Amino acid sequence: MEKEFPIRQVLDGEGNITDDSYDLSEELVKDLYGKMLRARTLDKKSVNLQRQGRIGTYAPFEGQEASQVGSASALGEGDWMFPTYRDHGATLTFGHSVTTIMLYWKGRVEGCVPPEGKNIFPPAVPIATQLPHATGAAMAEKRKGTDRVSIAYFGDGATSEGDFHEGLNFASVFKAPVVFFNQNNGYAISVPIEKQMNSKTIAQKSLAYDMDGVRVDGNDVLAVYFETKKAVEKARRGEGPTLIEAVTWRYGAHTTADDPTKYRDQQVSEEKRNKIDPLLRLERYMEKQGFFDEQWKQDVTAQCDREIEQAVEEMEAFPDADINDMFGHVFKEPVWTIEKQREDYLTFKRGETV
Amino acid sequence: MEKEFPIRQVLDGEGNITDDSYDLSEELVKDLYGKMLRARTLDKKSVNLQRQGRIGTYAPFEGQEASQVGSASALGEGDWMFPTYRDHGATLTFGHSVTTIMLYWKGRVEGCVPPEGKNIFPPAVPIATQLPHATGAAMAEKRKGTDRVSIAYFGDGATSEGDFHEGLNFASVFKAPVVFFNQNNGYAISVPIEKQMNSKTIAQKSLAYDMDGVRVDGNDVLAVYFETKKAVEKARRGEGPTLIEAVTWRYGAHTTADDPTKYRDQQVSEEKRNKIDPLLRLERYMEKQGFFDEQWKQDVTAQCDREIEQAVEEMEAFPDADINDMFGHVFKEPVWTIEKQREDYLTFKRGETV
Amino acid sequence: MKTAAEIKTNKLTLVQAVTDGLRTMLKEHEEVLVLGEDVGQNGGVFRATDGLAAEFGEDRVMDTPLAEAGIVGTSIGLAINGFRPVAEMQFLGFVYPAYEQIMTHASRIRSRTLSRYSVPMVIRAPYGGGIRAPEIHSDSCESLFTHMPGMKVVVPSNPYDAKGLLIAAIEDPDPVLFMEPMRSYRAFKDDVPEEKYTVELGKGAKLTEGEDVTVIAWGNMVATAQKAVEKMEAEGISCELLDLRTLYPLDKDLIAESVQKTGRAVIVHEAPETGGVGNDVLSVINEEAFLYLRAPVSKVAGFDTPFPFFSLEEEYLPTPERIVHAIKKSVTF
Amino acid sequence: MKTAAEIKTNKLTLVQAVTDGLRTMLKEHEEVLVLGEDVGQNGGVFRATDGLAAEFGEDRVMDTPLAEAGIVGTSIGLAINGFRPVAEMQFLGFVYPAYEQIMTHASRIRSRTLSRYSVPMVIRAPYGGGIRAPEIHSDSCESLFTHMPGMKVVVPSNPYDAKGLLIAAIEDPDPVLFMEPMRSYRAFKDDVPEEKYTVELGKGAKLTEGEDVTVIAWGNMVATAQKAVEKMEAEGISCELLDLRTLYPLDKDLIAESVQKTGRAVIVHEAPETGGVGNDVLSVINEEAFLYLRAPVSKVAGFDTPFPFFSLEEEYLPTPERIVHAIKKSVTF
Ligand SMILES: Cc1ncc(C[n+]2csc(CCOP(=O)(O)OP(=O)(O)O)c2C)c(N)n1
Ligand SMILES: Cc1ncc(C[n+]2csc(CCOP(=O)(O)OP(=O)(O)O)c2C)c(N)n1
Ligand SMILES: [Mg+2]
Ligand SMILES: [Mg+2]
Repeated sequence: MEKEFPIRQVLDGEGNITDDSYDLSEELVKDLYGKMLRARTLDKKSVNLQRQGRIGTYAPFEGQEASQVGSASALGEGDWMFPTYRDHGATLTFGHSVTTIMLYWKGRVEGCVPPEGKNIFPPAVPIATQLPHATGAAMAEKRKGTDRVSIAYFGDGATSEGDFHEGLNFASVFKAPVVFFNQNNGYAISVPIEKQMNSKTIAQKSLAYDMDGVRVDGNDVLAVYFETKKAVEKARRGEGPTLIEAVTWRYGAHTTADDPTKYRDQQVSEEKRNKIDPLLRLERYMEKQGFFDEQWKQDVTAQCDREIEQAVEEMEAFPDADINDMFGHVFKEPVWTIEKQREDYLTFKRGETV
Repeated sequence: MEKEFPIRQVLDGEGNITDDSYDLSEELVKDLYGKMLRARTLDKKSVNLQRQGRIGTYAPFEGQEASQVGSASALGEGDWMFPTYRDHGATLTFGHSVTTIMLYWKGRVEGCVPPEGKNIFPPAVPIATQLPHATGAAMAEKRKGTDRVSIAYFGDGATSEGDFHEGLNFASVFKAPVVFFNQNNGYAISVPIEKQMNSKTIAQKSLAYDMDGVRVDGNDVLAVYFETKKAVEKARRGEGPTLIEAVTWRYGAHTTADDPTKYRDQQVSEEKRNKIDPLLRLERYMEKQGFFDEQWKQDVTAQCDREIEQAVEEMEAFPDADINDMFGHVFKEPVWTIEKQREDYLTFKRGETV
Repeated sequence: MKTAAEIKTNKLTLVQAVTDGLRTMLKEHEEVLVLGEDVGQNGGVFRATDGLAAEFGEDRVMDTPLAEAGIVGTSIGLAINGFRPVAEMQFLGFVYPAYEQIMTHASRIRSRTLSRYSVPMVIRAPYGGGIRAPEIHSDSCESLFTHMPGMKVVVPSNPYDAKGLLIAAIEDPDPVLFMEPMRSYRAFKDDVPEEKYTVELGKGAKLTEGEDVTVIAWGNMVATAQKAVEKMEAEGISCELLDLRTLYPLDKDLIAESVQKTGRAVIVHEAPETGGVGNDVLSVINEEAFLYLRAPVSKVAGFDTPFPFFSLEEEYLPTPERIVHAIKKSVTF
Repeated sequence: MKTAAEIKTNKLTLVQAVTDGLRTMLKEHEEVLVLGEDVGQNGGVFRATDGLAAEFGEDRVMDTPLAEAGIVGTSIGLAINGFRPVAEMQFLGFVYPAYEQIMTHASRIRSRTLSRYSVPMVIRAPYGGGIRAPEIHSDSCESLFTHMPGMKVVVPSNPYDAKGLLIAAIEDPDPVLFMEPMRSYRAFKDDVPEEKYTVELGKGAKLTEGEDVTVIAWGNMVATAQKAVEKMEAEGISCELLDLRTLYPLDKDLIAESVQKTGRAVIVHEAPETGGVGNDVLSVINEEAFLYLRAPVSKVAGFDTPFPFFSLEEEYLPTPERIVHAIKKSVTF
């Protein structure tokens, strides 16, 4: 099936155009580069914050910026995003707040709340559960008669869960405007894809649903962007869902609690950094095109650093978690059980007798 | 995908050979015919018993005898069968007892217990749940180093459940010797296949797992038999699982509690009886071959009737359900909760005070 | 307010009252959608959605693929995006594949997002024994949901309540499991108002006033308990029969007041005794009526065994006789 | 019998004791298989299966696809066909997708087939709060399984019990949910015998003798309760601390005897209070010690809210102080 589903690429690791059917403006390229750098800055900072104990366990995505930024850039205002715990590059690009993303990893429920007007669902922790949500939200838009779409992010491991299958089947049956965006990084924690599935590609799983499926170089932000855009536009036209497999690589650990040397040779990651890195290849391309400029890079870098640092400050200055938030949002209308528990507990905390 | 997965057929509805690559002995044909007639006799009798209130709700399979008998005939002693509530033609052929099958529908747990030495799992009521079991049992045989296989039966509706996906994925990853035998009768209760899935075939779902998939005329007992045999033999050789889609039709209601006129034109069933019936086409074939003989048919019919009638007698003479069986098999070693409940209840029943 | 005479009523069975409730809400709110297996053209395996697809169109009363997690999962997506899905599980015993979607999403989304998103969804499911159904079909697993923060659980015992509670459940801003006692589906008819009305969630009903023992039940067990209560009255033992109607949150005041008065309680349910909702009722009594108790609280429940094949179901299900026995034991403790 | 001096022991943490128990059984019984997500080369996300794949081969310690229903479903197939699978759920909060397979099959197969088939399977799962884990990871949903006929539920609180109970669970002829308190995984070490031994399922342990109040806990809550009990001793209130160890079936005699003596009980658990196993313990007390009770049974439990994000988890989890408070209230009732 690798033949039926060739990996689409626009730009190879060396920054050479391998498919010249797209119009690549300097603006587009620089915009995507800037977004990827911003995502990477957030990611690296978060890993550091975790090491310093300033946030909890964190799930890094360095290496996957092209997949996340490219796909998110193809969306429009009002579309719906259903990310996992690792898709901060996507949510950020789509308009999420850095502070909010960091709060999530600081163990704060506020980290689940998107900026007003942004349809970003909280990260799905139970694997693959968000796929049916994306389908349902897309069915809702279709019913409302809008041309909005939803996009669900998920990993290679997620394809094994029943919810993957049910989400795709429903979407195909109801011709829901959804893009199922898979980031195939070859591993589900320690489990390599060969133990996860017998198929050589994830894209081919679309055949089970007579759904369009496409494989794309997930480290090539241009290819990801254009392929996602096609899928999004198709969905907007009412022509149903698409499964996109973005073949990528995560340099670091599964999470900061994980030790990848237990199950893979980290040397490979180092090699890939030089060979297929999403940012580097774009730099190489820009250089070749003659519009790369160190000063520009430094400016963008500095701007990203400032933004992220400021978000860290905001995160750390954020008021303490409010115990009332735990009790106060289980139901819209309070129920006596929880009210009683809250009162008893607050009374206890005040040192009074109940 | 209908082109990639053509419906394989050996014998058409008129009894003409459409694929002459098989050796069709009179013995084989008569044997399969006899088994199908036996299954149909059981089925018709059960529907009648239900009407007379002598058993409870029943799930008929008339029309699907070729699928069930053909596939089950391809199995060997020691193989494992994982049926649904509708696969009595298969279990019967594989050596289940008629009395036991009827007891199941009489609301008797004894209806789940196969004859000694027969690996027949109780009918799966929750849809698609048996697929992972078949995979696990097959993995067990592989581990033991035998060449035994397992077969799982399921309907078109079952393909929508997550367990279908997980069962097939595990089987493909572990190269388990399983045959996934789908009976596509076009309906899941009232829901037609077009609302169940967007794909035109079920066989193509095998592509998601790089698994062999085949589509077969499920009313052609010869085609079913030979295709299943190939899959079984492949599995025995250690070459992994196969998905078989047998395209068939159930004449009657989903169960005796269902009214098919609510959702489909029963006239279609009547037409199919004459056009694609599994038994009729075999009779036509035998006639054309010159070895059909009314007397033989009458003898076989009489024999089936006798056997089924005797089973009905046995079923009805069966000792009453024993309340101790309800309490006695939850755990191997009794636990106090259930023991206490049993004692209290039995004491209560004896009219004593607890 | 209309007077009783002005309210037009129809004689409906419980299942017809469910249909009526669905129809009422489908008419009133465009956001209400009905979805599930066989709910469309077929009108549901119990005819609970009979005629609704024809009346409101197949895009509002939708047949879905056979996948409970998919049904609930897509309903969640619909619910967070403006709709009010009423999803049917064909039988409560088939809700298990959807358990993850309900447990980790439907019930938590409001909490997780500080109310930015919410899931105004109803999951309807026929449940319970007594209709000679095949395996799994008769499960009563309410406590899997009463133990789930963020879910409400509702069970009517009669047609009037069925319509009123269902409408209240659909109007509720949060997810509700709505359990329909199959054995009561066509057991009797009530006068059911044609117009829209609600029965408040979280409130039980006192069906009989009594002095000696409080008998607590829900769903089909209300009818069973009623028979026991009548027998007891004949023997001069006066029972207060409570129909809980909502299992989460329980009607604490109703339970507390009654048991404070009678000092004795017999709880009746179909689910296995251990871990059953009976224990939640016990817990309320322990906290609210401890000093009033004159006998241990008694439970007449299903056994800690899988629901048996139907030849034994009448042995498994609480009977008036078992309830009578428990009442007598309690009174003579 | 060997004397204490002859029994070689190692100082092990709870998670190491789990590994030791698995190793012991993998060595002794060829039919024992370990399977789950990341249990192979990686040795599990908590290292509970560390080194086992290397020692016993990847066909006995198997990485599986990421699918809990698939893991349990294939384990059922393995179990009915001669093997003893020990399946890991990476966290108990991820068991929900497998709930259907456990509820309708693992737990019922013996019953349904009059013991022709049985499922000698163990489902291991880390559970509970206190390690600042992301959402869902900290769920304590034991009562979803104690309410399930045909399942046993076991929770060790210390390394010695962990190995002994795990071996007993693997040897048990029926399915067992084996819950491992994450917060206790590396909290302390015990002397754990190198050889095989079992701790009997269904039996709790009395950790301290006392007169005034019975405190009942399991898993990590035992350590928390222990601290409360010590504080109380210092104040002259004598507590009997019970570690239940098995949640189904409960050790009725241990609970009954203790509460009959003390007349007071405080039950501690992490799960939401409503529908928690605390209510099953309450039910045992109601039945076995009603006449001895001097105060309502008290529960210190999780709230009826989803387990919060970790910044609030210490507010959610029972603390020694909350337990002390409950003990005092009970004693002064
Ligand atoms: C239902 C469920 N099971 C197990 C886990 C634990 N877990 C978290 S991430 C992960 C691997 C996911 O792999 P993949 O889908 O490839 O995404 P990636 O982490 O590689 O981005 C696992 C097993 C979970 N979160 N949810
Ligand atoms: C998990 C689950 N959901 C729903 C049902 C109710 N139900 C019983 S049979 C059936 C339709 C099955 O259709 P299909 O798989 O095509 O098999 P068929 O009955 O046509 O042979 C449904 C929905 C069930 N048994 N299990
Ligand atoms: Mg991955
Ligand atoms: Mg079908």
